[in-house]
Amino acid sequence: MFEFIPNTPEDQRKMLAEIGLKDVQELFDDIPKEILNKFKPTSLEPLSEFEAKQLLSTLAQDNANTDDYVSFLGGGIYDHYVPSSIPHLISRGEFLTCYTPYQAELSQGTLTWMFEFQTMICELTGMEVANSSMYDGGSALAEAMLMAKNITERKKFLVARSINPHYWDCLKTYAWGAGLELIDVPFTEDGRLDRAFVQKEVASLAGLIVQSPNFFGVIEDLTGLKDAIKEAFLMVSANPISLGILAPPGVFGADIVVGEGQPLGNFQNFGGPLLGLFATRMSYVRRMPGRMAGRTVDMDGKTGYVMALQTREQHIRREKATSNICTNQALMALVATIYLAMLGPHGLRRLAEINLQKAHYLAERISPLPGFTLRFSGPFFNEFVVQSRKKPARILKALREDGFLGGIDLAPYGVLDGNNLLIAVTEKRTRDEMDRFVKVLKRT
Amino acid sequence: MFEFIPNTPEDQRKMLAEIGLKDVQELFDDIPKEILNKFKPTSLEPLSEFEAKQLLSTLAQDNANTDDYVSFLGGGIYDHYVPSSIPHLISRGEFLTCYTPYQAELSQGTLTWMFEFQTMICELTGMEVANSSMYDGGSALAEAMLMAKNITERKKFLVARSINPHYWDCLKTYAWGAGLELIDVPFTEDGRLDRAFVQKEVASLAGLIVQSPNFFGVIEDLTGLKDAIKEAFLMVSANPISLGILAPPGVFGADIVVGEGQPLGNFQNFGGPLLGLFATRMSYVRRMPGRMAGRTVDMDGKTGYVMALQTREQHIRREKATSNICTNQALMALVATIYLAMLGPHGLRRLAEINLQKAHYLAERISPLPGFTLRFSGPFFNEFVVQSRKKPARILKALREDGFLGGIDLAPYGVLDGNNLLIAVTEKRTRDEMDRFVKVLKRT
Amino acid sequence: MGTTIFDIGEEGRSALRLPALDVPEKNLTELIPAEFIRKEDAKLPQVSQIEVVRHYTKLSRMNYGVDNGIYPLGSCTMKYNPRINEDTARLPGFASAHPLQGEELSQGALRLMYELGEYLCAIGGMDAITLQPAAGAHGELTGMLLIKKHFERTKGLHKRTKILLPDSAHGTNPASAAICGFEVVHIPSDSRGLVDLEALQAHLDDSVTGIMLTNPNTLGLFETDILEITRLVHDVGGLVYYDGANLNAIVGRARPGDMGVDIVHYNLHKTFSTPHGGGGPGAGPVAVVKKLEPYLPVPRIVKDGKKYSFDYERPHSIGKIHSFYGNFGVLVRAYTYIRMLGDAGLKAVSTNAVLNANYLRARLSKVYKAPYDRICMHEFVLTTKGMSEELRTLDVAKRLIDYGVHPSSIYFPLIVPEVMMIEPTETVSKEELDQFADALIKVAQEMKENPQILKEAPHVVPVYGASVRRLDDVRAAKEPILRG
Amino acid sequence: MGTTIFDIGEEGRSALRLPALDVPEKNLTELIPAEFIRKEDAKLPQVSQIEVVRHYTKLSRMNYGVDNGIYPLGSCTMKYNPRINEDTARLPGFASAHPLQGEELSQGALRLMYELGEYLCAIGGMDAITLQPAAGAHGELTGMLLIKKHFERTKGLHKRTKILLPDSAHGTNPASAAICGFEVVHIPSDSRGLVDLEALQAHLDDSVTGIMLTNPNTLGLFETDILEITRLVHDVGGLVYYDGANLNAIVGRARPGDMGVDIVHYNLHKTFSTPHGGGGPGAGPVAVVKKLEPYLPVPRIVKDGKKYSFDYERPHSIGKIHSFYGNFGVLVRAYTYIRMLGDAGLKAVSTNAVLNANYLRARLSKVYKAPYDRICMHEFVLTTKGMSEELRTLDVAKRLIDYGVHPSSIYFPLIVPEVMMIEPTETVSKEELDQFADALIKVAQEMKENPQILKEAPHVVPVYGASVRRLDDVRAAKEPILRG
Ligand SMILES: Cc1ncc(COP(=O)(O)O)c(C=O)c1O
Ligand SMILES: Cc1ncc(COP(=O)(O)O)c(C=O)c1O
Repeated sequence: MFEFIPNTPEDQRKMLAEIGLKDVQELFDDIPKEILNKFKPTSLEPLSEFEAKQLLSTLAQDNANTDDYVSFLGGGIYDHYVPSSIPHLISRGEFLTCYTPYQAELSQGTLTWMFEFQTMICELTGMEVANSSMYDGGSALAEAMLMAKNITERKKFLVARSINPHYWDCLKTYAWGAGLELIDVPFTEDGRLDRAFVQKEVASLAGLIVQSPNFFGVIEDLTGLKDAIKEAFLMVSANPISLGILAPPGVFGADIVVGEGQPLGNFQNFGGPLLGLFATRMSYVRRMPGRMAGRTVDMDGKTGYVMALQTREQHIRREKATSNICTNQALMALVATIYLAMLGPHGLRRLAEINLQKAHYLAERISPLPGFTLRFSGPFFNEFVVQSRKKPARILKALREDGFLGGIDLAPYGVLDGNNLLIAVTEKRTRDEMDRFVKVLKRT
Repeated sequence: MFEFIPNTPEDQRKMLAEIGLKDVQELFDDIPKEILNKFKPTSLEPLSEFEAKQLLSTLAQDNANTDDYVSFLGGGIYDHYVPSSIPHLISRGEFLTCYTPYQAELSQGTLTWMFEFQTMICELTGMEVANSSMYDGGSALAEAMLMAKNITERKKFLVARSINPHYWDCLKTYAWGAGLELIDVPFTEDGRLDRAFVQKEVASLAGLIVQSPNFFGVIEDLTGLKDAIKEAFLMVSANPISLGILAPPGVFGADIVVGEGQPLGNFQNFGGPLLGLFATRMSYVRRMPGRMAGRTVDMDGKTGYVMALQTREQHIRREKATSNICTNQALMALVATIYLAMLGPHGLRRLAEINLQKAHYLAERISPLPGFTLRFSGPFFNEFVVQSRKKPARILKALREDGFLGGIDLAPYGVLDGNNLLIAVTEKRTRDEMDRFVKVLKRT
Repeated sequence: MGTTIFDIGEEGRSALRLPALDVPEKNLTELIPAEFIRKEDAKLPQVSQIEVVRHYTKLSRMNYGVDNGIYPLGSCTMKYNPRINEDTARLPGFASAHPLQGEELSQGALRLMYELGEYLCAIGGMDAITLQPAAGAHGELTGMLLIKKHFERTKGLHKRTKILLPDSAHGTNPASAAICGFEVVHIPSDSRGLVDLEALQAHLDDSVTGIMLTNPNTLGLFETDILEITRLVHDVGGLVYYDGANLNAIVGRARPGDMGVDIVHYNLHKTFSTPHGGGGPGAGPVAVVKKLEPYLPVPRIVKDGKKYSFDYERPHSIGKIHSFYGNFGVLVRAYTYIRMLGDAGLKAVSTNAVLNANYLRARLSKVYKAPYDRICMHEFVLTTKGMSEELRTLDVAKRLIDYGVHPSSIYFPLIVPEVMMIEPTETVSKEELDQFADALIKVAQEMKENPQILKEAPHVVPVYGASVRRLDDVRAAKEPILRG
Repeated sequence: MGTTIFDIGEEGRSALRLPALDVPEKNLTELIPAEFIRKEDAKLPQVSQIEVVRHYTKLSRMNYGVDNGIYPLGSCTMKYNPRINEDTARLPGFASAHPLQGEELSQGALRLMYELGEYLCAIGGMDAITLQPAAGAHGELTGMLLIKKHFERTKGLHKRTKILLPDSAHGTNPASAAICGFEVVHIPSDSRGLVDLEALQAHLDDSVTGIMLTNPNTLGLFETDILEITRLVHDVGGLVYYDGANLNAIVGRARPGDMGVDIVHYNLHKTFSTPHGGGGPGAGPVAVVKKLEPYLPVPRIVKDGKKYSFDYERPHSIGKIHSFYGNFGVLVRAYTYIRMLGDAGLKAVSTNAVLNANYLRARLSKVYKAPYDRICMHEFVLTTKGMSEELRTLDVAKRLIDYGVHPSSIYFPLIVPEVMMIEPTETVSKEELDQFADALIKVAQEMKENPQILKEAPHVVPVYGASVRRLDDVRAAKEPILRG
């Protein structure tokens, strides 16, 4: 018998008797014989838990990780410290093993934190309403685009070329699927959106998609953008940690704010599971994708929470739904909720400041090095692009040998000429690590 | 403010007002000034959780561990596999952060598993009653000795020299404290207790202390021992895993059975926390040390559990208590309970068989090697002594370089002449690991 | 109840000390233009660590999960989530790996993904796979994009605009198809609860891109005509998309690939035991037949000798549909599970999932009406229609809560009125099945004898059970309060 | 309720697959004589993994821990247990280290123990330490053995037979002393609740080995005469043992070593935040003044340059009192905690522990009788004596449960009738203190207005609260059922 399956042969015998069958094979009589006869197994033998653990440990050891390496990798996924309380709390079976809160009375825990999460995301982004998660930053941006298309009934989108190219790739896929037109907006020498370009393309525009801090770490100037594009949607993808010090997109008139929520207490997980953030104006709430919790009362008038505005969703609205999303990234949203609760307003601000200060410390030490220059002049948050004389691959190799994950070689993305390295600095990086990092750069 | 202390300056102000004080210093006015003035701090600066984690990780990396090394170490602590479910379940705050179940109605979880644990230990040992834990195998044995002294009102104890020398050291300390006489019983060439010696010392004997499998891994012959020592106490320390295949001490008439419960799903923890097992006859229950849960009913007649027979314990009986134990090793007993529930009767038996078979596989491959012989001829469970021509320290060093924790050098214990290595084999050791182990031995 | 973290705490508290700033601190406005700086802090909670732990511990206790008892949501496969999965997924080499650390430093992760892909292909009888989709619906969308790409490449897109969908389909199916601009055509079910072959044929022509088929379907019935269906669709040049949400019914003994399907998505959070996490994350890998392989999302994971790498050079790929490689942590869990089960275990899964469902069906169809009363697969539907004038299935579900068990799915599929859709999974014991059946039978009795108690259900009960009484959904819709 | 794991499952189920036996299997009787082989398997439960997880999840929900709310057990210091402690203790280098792997491969563990010893000595103002004792009582026993050794070495043991103990002492104190054969002499408390100096003096002569003193004592009062007491005891050649269970009151601002004590034990599971685990494990390190150092248990951890090692060569040592080095995993937790707090944090602990206790005392002494109504330290006592004819403190405690909070310690110390001993610790918020005080004040009112409700308490309540009604202790004592 298998540890995960309680039925014993005796149990099976009793159950078959109740059903009125002789053999479990009969349960599958509806499956055509041709199909059953073609079946081929995988040839995998069962493993004990111990053997499986050994196998998986071996695989895991075959990957670098940011416990063993000192990481300056960012590009959307950051090596922030995950407080111990978080994995402990989210591992509680009642959080981990429940599903979508279909039965509200048995799901007040989930519904309550969803409500908390929505509130926090509104606070961070300066928006009026947030959903309880999307798949990731990339698909959240794509969903924003689809929502803008649905509301504006237009198909033309401007996309800042300075957004994360991984998101840009996702946008392209979704846009092709939905028959939308994407126009790249170039960036200027300071690493920011070319506003003049935007001005020229406002006609019949569905929306403008911009990211701040952008892929290069540069903080975009969002002032006046909404005015410039008028009724077209201003969609901003933001790093939630940066919102500890940066003015929220909401104050610049953004219509939709999205972002990647991984930095909010989630592990890097080799890029998934992640957490798509999504917030908008209350006036668009019924056109918004994703699940939401809403506050209500029970039969005794006591406060409680339910899933709200489900009539937007696919299980009711089907092909007319605001989105096809069903299973989302709930557990990661719970992580973010606990993380933000732990930090509080002052903690989040200070965390953002520490990231900012440390990134500038490193940038200032790299920029005077011969063979290295800062690529952009615009203000940046916790990430910046360094242009190098030598090939990034060579530099990264040298760094790796000294125990550093040194940054991201931007060559494969084709957005920048020459040799460029994207370097991120979080609160985990110490001065000593940065000084050693600079020493290695000097040597190469 | 500190993350573990909620009070803000404002909270403090309000509370002081309620108390009628001006300053927190006044709370400490009862402490004589001479004392306060002598105070010297530790000079430790506070650390953030991240910094503490880094520091502790550095310390942890400075230790070998049986994930990174292939371990053949035993001698009371064994490298068995700990199923994942166990750390997950015992980490639930309701198990981890509660204390002794003083308020039974808020502690039915703890009291129920205590009751389950007691039942399981009775089943394993073949005894009638068990307590819910002692500190460790060594102190459990010492407590057995004290209990035998109290009941027999005698002071002379025979102690098999083949018991774990670490326990033997504990017995010596306790015996000296309590004014008891310990007489060592030698072992014969097969590694077992010299029964003839016992026969000669029966007069005015309080008890005989024996361990099986003993320190050398050899299974003692308990048959007829109780008859030989008559009303004196037969006290047996047993490895609980071995009881999957070995006849329980209870069937040989043991009066008290103790043991080290670490092998039952507990991590090795560099030797602590451990789990002292303790079981005896029902007729001695009121003289037994340690906490117990008992079954009863509530006001509605529903089954529930309470702490039973507390009148034996120090908080009521004070200097006349059966023991001074208060805080015990509850969480480790919960681990053992879950572990035994997971294995079940067949699993435990099979686990014991696997240990036995693998240990014999290795022993048979070592014994023909030139320069190595099995030290004892007696039957053994999952551990055995190998006598070597070369110094064990040299052999262990060679093994270590190949990634093995090769066994325990018995030289420091002074119980055996010559070069001796104690080698343990658990279900985690694969044939491949053992074959490689033997190759290294060959080379040395 | 109703208390949020915002209702707790005091100005100035915090639950986490940050590492000290060990570099010289500059004036903020030296680094960022003042107009970009936030004026007012986000209004986040201000709580100490113990308050955080207590609050979320308490919230968790207001939930019911698989760990708390039977959770027979039809179409959701709420099976046991082995704890070993959590531990393997949290190994630092997986949890703390960065997606852009390079192939050379990611061989373990790549190998895991490559091998998991192979296993899933073998399990499904398919040729190639992408692990990128983050959930079933995401997989469906990927599938629709693949179909679109196929017809774009084969120059059929101008006339092919429709997608066929049985009326018992899950809502994500039409919603996913709609994103790609396909026109959804619903195919009715026949009296057997299966695709009405005649109706299908009536819609089959060269305007059709294909069909989305859930099998076993959401009534828990195997589409016995599936070979005929796939043949018919192929005959008009269409493709067959197989929604594998219900794979638990056949895993280890039958393969979609052997049924003539072109695309199939797997729900790793259903069939392969990864936890549902309160709504996610999941993973919805999509496997295809050989001819569709060129269209799969980039990057693909390829193996060359002993080396694994990402392949981005796929000119006909639909592109990326996830920021990185999908829900990798979920993939680790599914990999662990598949390796532990092996072939014998996988087969035991479907055997016992189907056995358990039929046992419940046999017991419950004596009391409730089973619209399709025959051997079912891993799940089945019942209805309360006609059992009471005043009571609805909702009332039955809420009353079940009072018995300490979780209700089944209700009001889905849409084609059965007042439906309960019951999927026990293979990981519940016969005793738990009996407990659930006993409760449901008791409630049927109460429907007659004490309707009021159903209307007022759930009641607040200790240890397990509801933490509030029945909640007002209407109010939440009319005056939505969506943030604190 | 009442269900044990033995009531669950079926013959043949198991929750864990074992690794395959990959060596040739021999006949059992070839390896072990038949008469040593077990005839009948132990009757253990037979359950699948999900049944294990569900059962223990359910049991946990019938418990109340620090994570669930205020837990003001006097003398137990039920403070918050930081989760980081659990993670550091489970690092493989700690959790999976074998105690006999050798000094060379254990430098991290040795350094941790060495440094923790240094910190504890500094905190206590003492000279040397052993970390071996597994709990407070184990530390007491160690202390008694040290005293015995001291007088054995100084040839005083023949006449020195007594140990003095204030009547407010914890039960472990006399029990520990008794194991060493010391005669326990109880010293009464005076009207201040402190050691009666005259009574003490009356007992002081050269038959005395020393005194065991808890400070602050179990009434929550600082022994203001402590300098006088230690001097008097020293004057007759006795030693002073300081029970440091209540160190939380003074940590970071006053040190036992500065009070003239010779031996002190620490409870790491109280002052230093390690979790209580349902009753243990704890750790009870014992620190001493220089002259007693030679007697400390072996092995001691010593440092030579940068190398740490075990020192067994201590001819006058009392020997070993633990199989290995004590509850190492608990030491890791305490080390983590001390390093995170630093001096400022340690001082904040005592400040707020004492502040919280006094705040509660101020609020509650208006309603209950405070036998010693003055500024207290980290805890204080109240009595219900005289408040009701028919009700006892037990009833008050049980009724508190209905309000979702954990009662305080009751009926200890023995010298106050119908006592409640309340220790909130520094980790509860003012709001939680108020919630507790409000509940206790409400119960005082109910004592008058509705005594019956107290007698029937606790009632079974949802989410938190009792899972059974009041249990019959007497029956459990009369007819003990101690196993299933
Ligand atoms: C039949 C069916 N198809 C598709 C889905 C969508 O899967 P997901 O929720 O993972 O997006 C579901 C989910 O419940 C389903 O039951
Ligand atoms: C004052 C006092 N001394 C000693 C002890 C015994 O400590 P332990 O339970 O750790 O053995 C306690 C425990 O509660 C105590 O309160």
